[in-house]
Amino acid sequence: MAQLLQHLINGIAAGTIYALVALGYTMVYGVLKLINFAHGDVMMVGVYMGYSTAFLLGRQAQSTPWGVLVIFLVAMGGCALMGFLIERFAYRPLRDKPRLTALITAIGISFALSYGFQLDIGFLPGSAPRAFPQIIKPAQWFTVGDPEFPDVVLWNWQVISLMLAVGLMVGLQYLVYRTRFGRAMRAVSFDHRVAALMGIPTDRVISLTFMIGSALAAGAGLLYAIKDTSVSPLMGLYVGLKAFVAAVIGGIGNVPGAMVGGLLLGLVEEFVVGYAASTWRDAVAFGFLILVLLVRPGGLFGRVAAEKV
Amino acid sequence: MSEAQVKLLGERREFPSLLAVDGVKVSYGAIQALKGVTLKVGKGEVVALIGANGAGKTSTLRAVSGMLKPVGGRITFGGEDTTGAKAHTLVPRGMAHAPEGRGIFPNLTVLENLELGAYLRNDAEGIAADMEKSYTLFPRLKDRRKQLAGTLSGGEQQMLAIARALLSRPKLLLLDEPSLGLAPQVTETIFRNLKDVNASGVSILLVEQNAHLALNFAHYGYVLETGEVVMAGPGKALLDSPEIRKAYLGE
Amino acid sequence: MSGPLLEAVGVSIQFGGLKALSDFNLAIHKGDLQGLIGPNGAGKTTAFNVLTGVYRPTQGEVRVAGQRVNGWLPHQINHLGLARTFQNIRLFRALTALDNVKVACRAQGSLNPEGVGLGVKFRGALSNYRDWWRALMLTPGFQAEERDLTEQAERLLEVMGLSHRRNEEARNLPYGEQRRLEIARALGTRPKVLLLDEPAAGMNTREKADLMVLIRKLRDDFNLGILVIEHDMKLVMGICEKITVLDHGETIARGAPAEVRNDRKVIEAYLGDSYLESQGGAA
Amino acid sequence: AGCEKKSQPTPSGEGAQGGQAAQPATTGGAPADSNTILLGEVGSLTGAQATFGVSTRNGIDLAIKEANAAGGVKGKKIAVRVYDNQSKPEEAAQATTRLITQDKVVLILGEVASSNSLAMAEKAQSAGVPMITPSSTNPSVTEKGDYIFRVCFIDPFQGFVMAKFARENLKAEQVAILQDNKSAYSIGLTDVFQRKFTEMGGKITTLESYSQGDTDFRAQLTAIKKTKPQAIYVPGYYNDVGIIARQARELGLTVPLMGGDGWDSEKLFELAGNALDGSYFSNHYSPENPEPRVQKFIADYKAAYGSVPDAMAALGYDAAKVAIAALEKAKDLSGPAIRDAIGQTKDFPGVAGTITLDKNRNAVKSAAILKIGDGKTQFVTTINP
Amino acid sequence: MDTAAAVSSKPGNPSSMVPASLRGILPVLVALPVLLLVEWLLSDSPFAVYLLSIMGVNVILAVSLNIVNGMTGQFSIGHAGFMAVGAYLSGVTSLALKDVAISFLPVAVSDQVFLLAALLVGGIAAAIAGFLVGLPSLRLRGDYLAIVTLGFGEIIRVAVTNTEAFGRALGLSGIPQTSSVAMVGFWVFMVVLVARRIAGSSHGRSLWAIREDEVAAEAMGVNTTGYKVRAFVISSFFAGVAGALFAHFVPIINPGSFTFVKSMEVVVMVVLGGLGSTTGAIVAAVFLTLLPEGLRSAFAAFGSGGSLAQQVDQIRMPVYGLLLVVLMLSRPQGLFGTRELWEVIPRWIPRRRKGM
Ligand SMILES: Nc1ncnc2c1ncn2[C@@H]1O[C@H](COP(=O)(O)OP(=O)(O)OP(=O)(O)O)[C@@H](O)[C@H]1O
Ligand SMILES: Nc1ncnc2c1ncn2[C@@H]1O[C@H](COP(=O)(O)OP(=O)(O)OP(=O)(O)O)[C@@H](O)[C@H]1O
Ligand SMILES: [Mg+2]
Ligand SMILES: [Mg+2]
Repeated sequence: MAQLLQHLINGIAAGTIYALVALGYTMVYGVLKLINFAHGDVMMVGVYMGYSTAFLLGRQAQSTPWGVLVIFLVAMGGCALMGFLIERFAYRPLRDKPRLTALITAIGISFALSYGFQLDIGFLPGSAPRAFPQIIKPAQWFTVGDPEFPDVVLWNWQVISLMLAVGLMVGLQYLVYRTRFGRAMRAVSFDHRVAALMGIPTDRVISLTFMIGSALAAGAGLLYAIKDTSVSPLMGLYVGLKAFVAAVIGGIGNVPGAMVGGLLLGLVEEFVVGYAASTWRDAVAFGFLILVLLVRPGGLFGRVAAEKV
Repeated sequence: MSEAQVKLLGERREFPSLLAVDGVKVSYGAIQALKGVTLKVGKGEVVALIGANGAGKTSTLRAVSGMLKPVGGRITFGGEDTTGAKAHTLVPRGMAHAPEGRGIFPNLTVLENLELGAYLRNDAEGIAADMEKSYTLFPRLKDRRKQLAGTLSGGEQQMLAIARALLSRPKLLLLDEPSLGLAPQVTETIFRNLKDVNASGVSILLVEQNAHLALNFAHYGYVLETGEVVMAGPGKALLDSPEIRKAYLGE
Repeated sequence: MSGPLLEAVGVSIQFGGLKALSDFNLAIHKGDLQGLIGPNGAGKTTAFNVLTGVYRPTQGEVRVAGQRVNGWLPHQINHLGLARTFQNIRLFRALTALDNVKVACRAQGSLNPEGVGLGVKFRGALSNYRDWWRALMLTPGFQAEERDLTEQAERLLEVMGLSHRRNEEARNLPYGEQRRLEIARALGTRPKVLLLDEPAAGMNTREKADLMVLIRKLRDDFNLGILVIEHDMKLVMGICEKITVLDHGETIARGAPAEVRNDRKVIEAYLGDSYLESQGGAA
Repeated sequence: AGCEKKSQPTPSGEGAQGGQAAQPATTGGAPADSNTILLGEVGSLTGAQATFGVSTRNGIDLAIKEANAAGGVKGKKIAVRVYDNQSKPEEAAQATTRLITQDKVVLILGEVASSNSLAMAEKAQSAGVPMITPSSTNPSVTEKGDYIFRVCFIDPFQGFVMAKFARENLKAEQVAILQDNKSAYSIGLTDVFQRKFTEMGGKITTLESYSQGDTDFRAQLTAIKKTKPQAIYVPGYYNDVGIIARQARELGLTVPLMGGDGWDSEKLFELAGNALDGSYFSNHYSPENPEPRVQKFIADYKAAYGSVPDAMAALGYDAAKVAIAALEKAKDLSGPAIRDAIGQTKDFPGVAGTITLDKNRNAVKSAAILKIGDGKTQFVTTINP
Repeated sequence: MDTAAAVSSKPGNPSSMVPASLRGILPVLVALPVLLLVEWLLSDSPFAVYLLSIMGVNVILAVSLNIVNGMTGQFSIGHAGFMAVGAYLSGVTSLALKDVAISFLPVAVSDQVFLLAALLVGGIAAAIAGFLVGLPSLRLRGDYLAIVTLGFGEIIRVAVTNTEAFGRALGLSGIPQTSSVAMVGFWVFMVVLVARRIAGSSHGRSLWAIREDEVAAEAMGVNTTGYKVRAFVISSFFAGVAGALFAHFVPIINPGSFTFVKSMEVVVMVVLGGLGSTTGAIVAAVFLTLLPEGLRSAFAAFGSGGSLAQQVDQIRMPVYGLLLVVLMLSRPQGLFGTRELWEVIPRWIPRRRKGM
């Protein structure tokens, strides 16, 4: 029983991260219909930015509320800028070209970032993982059994991450469906040329969406690094992939879908490892994805676009 | 191509100038779609653009509304040079374009489509009033307010496109084949409504296959052939011209 | 067999709460030239979609060549002899005009046995793979077949007056020619019944006149049954022998052009009063 | 086993056909001038195992520099051409082939990961170029043929060492295992540990797996915790182990962890914080070893690369040293001569232990058991083969 | 006569001098001696052989993926999975048959016979997997199909990692190195021939039609699902063969070689070559295979001493990534668009003539 509870906590905590990364994926996909394969790597870069900031702040300052805020702001701002640049120079020129071409530039950027950060030249960190500082002092918020050697633990950052994720999801959902900017985003996503005829500054909308998506990636990445206490150049690769899977499970382009998809994926993986064979985790995760898609071809929350003949 | 080769029929009524297209050239890669089109639309004027398939009517509208960047020539709108300006910068200056193929947003509801038409406006009341007005123009849209625009019938989509264009309160309305796929009654209604719209001071540049309808409606008309204006004149004068009757009216 | 080639019996379809078509009946025989009209959103295109298998009817029955085809896939229905064009042109845009038609020709050429049951399916699959094999090995029979196809397709282009465009990509054709290419392509499947969805849309008056002649000619030369959706009354009234009028998914009138034209309900729902006036004036 | 039967005839067959195709036939690249001896190295400089590749490279680099400073070999300077294999076997095979045929190296220094070394060994063996792998511990690597050597012990030994230590020194009865399913090394150690530990009367409570590069191990650890083990054997690489340790403590799992040489890195302590205090791992060497050559190596390495050398660096250094010694000793620079010279390596004083190559071309060495405490390792004991 | 011209103007068809019954196999008859000659010429430069082999494998992968991604317009990014199936099953087959030889044949020939058998085993197994993966394409479109193919690829990889018979993480080693340039070349030749012949046949047209407009294709009587599945089957058969060849010259395979990164590499080749262009896929595959090696040579000019020289080999990969971006930006349609080499080159050379 205690174990079940612990698995539940772990699964939700892992799923939260998938969900957070998936939110950014989904945002970008939502407007550009582009699987932004570099998303995970942008996240990785964001974490390194946060890492350096924490390092510069020093041990004392980094774990004060202000320090944490600064770390998050620097990472998110830096990534927003990077997202802007990537969109501006690698995706925008290809906007009216076949969709796959932008996918290739995304892959190129992903390679450049993930391999580039393995170099040991200049400011680049080299391939070894680094321990990410505990900027949020871990505290047990709930335990079952002996508090020294608890059977079940719930940590403060687990709750904080989840609340942040839910908050972000609600905020994004509001942004997309209730604001003018959101309406513009959705218009741009269907046809940016016609959207421009409505007076929507499409370039700006797309840039902004990218910046939001990248900032989200950085934020998610920091929470991820706090949770798993390390940062490495390859961290973006698999989290990126899993987050993409989560987004698809939920219905890509759909904000609550990303959230639910992420949590489900986290839980499925947790329970496969906990109660079945841990070696089959990835296979089960993808099997779950395929199953969901076969039953609902547009993902859980997605709608297959009604195409009228 | 110089003006000299354009066959002019009749006298043009004077309108204060609003849009002037001067020798505009457009190409799609190797294909040159417009070889130098010159035309004018005055304030409050309705101008029709007719021509065979592929003559370049749509391309002209696209160049005017900023969807395409001309490779040559000049476009002035409301006294400003807008050659090559981005589409979204023209909307606040009073340009609205209901494009060919309608360009509705299929996964948004009818209502959201209409709201996007008023994207740059901030007067909630004005918008609400105009919204009501479009519902009286096209009652069908009111019934289908909540439906996804992509599942509307062809004609309904056309209505939506026009209504949406009007919601930005334009000075100049560019319409690309508004009667395409519409029931005769609806076509008639739309043109009647367009008359009212025009009467309220909106200029219209209209592209239409139905030359009869268009020239009857327009103050002035231009005939486009393979990317060039070959003939121009007041609507009625064009309608009476034997060449037009033969080429476009099948007589 | 003199039964109808295409028959709809009490067909209805519903999208969510919207009944797009209700109790729709229709019979097309060899040599028929019928019209289907109605206001925008009446359900005309939906009717085409149900007949051709794009949508599955919620009620009623569709029969093609005497076969009940509810739930069949569009290509299977097509193989029974039903072909169509689309309201929004759907050509294979990057293919040449000739290839557009050849795609359709081929599909008919290598017809597989239709039907259910494992045996049939298996034989179908086998013959499919044999077919591929022949293509890979360039067997003489296959080469002859390809030549045949090209000839067929070229004949069709000629009939539709598109021979001069044979090697141009479909997307580069002017609108009117695209419409005609769609018809040529549909004919490539060697249909018994042809459904045309607003074939004259986007054409000018003169082109429409040409199209009228063409449609009649197709019916005669190919011995087809034809059903046309069109908003141009001159065209519909000019060529159709029988017209069905839909409104809100319901059939509100049916009969010869003269009857329909004077039907009060049709005038109210669709034609409008001014139509009568203009008819008085022009015709 | 007897799998050399078929791979043997290939090179000799070709040799027969082309006569002496070896030296003058091809031109390829700018051959090293006659004053240098060119060695080749293939390493994972990018990809999942990059950190080991980099350590190894540094170790080799240091050894070469020392040798050159001391006058080189046979009066010639030594140079190394290093290629990256992105931690992929096909890239390793390609790079090896390139080293052999384009760069014409006389000897190849191999990889950390056994699967990559295996790919290299196939190529080196069939070309008749000797190869020394510093730290691939999978037994199958040197089974590829008589040109393939290694300067480290092999998985079965290391697995056995830890099983023995757990059973005899720690007196553990119940041990859980958490293995890296993506790494042959980890699976190899696991298999041996599991067998030996059970033979010695212990019990494996559960066997859980993760994949290299994972960062969340809570699911496995929660499952392990339920089985109440007295220790957990985690034969993985340090970059994962550091995180595993933290998460284990976080979940209230306080028993010691045990591991192998993959743990050895200064970075381990940074990653794990003090979560590994009281844990043990087996290693090729201990930096605490007071022997002057070891301390000198550590000092030089620190001076050159700014960190304490880990086992991979030490083994890279040793491999290069063994290679250099063999080159010196070999009667000429032909493959067979160098091969024979390497094969005769006996009681060679490496920084990671004294190296004697057995008839299977594996180093017979003792293993050190190190204990972690306060962000440092302490030498506990040596276990001999 | 118009039609005859149409047929012979189709590039890739042998001239009409050849009797119709021979046309099918003529290219093969011509190619075989050429391949054997190349094999003989290269017999003592193993690096060239290795490079040519890996290039050949990449060409097979790219051309075969192009059948699904380029011609049919489906979006598959799980090609490495099929490659893995082919590699492992052929590897296991060869390992099992290692000590067997056909006594009445020379060793080299006997080796090639066994190799061919192993390749077919790998190819057919992959084709079966392709059939299974093709099935969801009945229901899924676009990016959703893509992620499912990716998922299948990963599942295959996990399954392999957990199978004792496949050597788990260590993989299979000791597979006989029987692959030869001639054999690789033969399969390159086969896949190109098949791709070209499909493209030139009515089947190819049906695939194009599906790519252009599925609804219309279906309405015109094209069995879209059937065609999609068959495209998957053919494509994965060749991917399987490519994997099998790969296994026989590396000659060690492990799951790390078949990750989704590998799949992406193949997608990159296809898109860079121009979706739907067979020759484009070939050129892109060759180019992208040589690129890292070329960078290596270029960087090697820095010499082999000093720490920068040791770093340069790592700089290869980020540079490769950036080059992809630059290439795509400068030729967004891919090298050849949907055209083939011989349709493109005339456009490049006589620029002037058109105007006159
Ligand atoms: N996106 C495009 N790419 C390439 N060529 C184009 C494109 N759009 C139009 N063209 C070509 O430009 C020329 C003019 O086209 P345009 O659409 O302006 O004509 P139009 O008068 O509107 O014709 P229609 O009556 O068919 O709508 C035609 O030859 C057409 O083939
Ligand atoms: N897939 C669908 N989902 C929901 N509603 C649909 C769908 N397809 C059609 N409809 C609705 O069914 C009604 C009939 O549409 P249909 O396209 O058949 O009209 P139509 O008679 O062809 O009109 P038009 O002349 O304008 O083309 C419309 O109100 C449309 O909104
Ligand atoms: Mg137009
Ligand atoms: Mg319709």
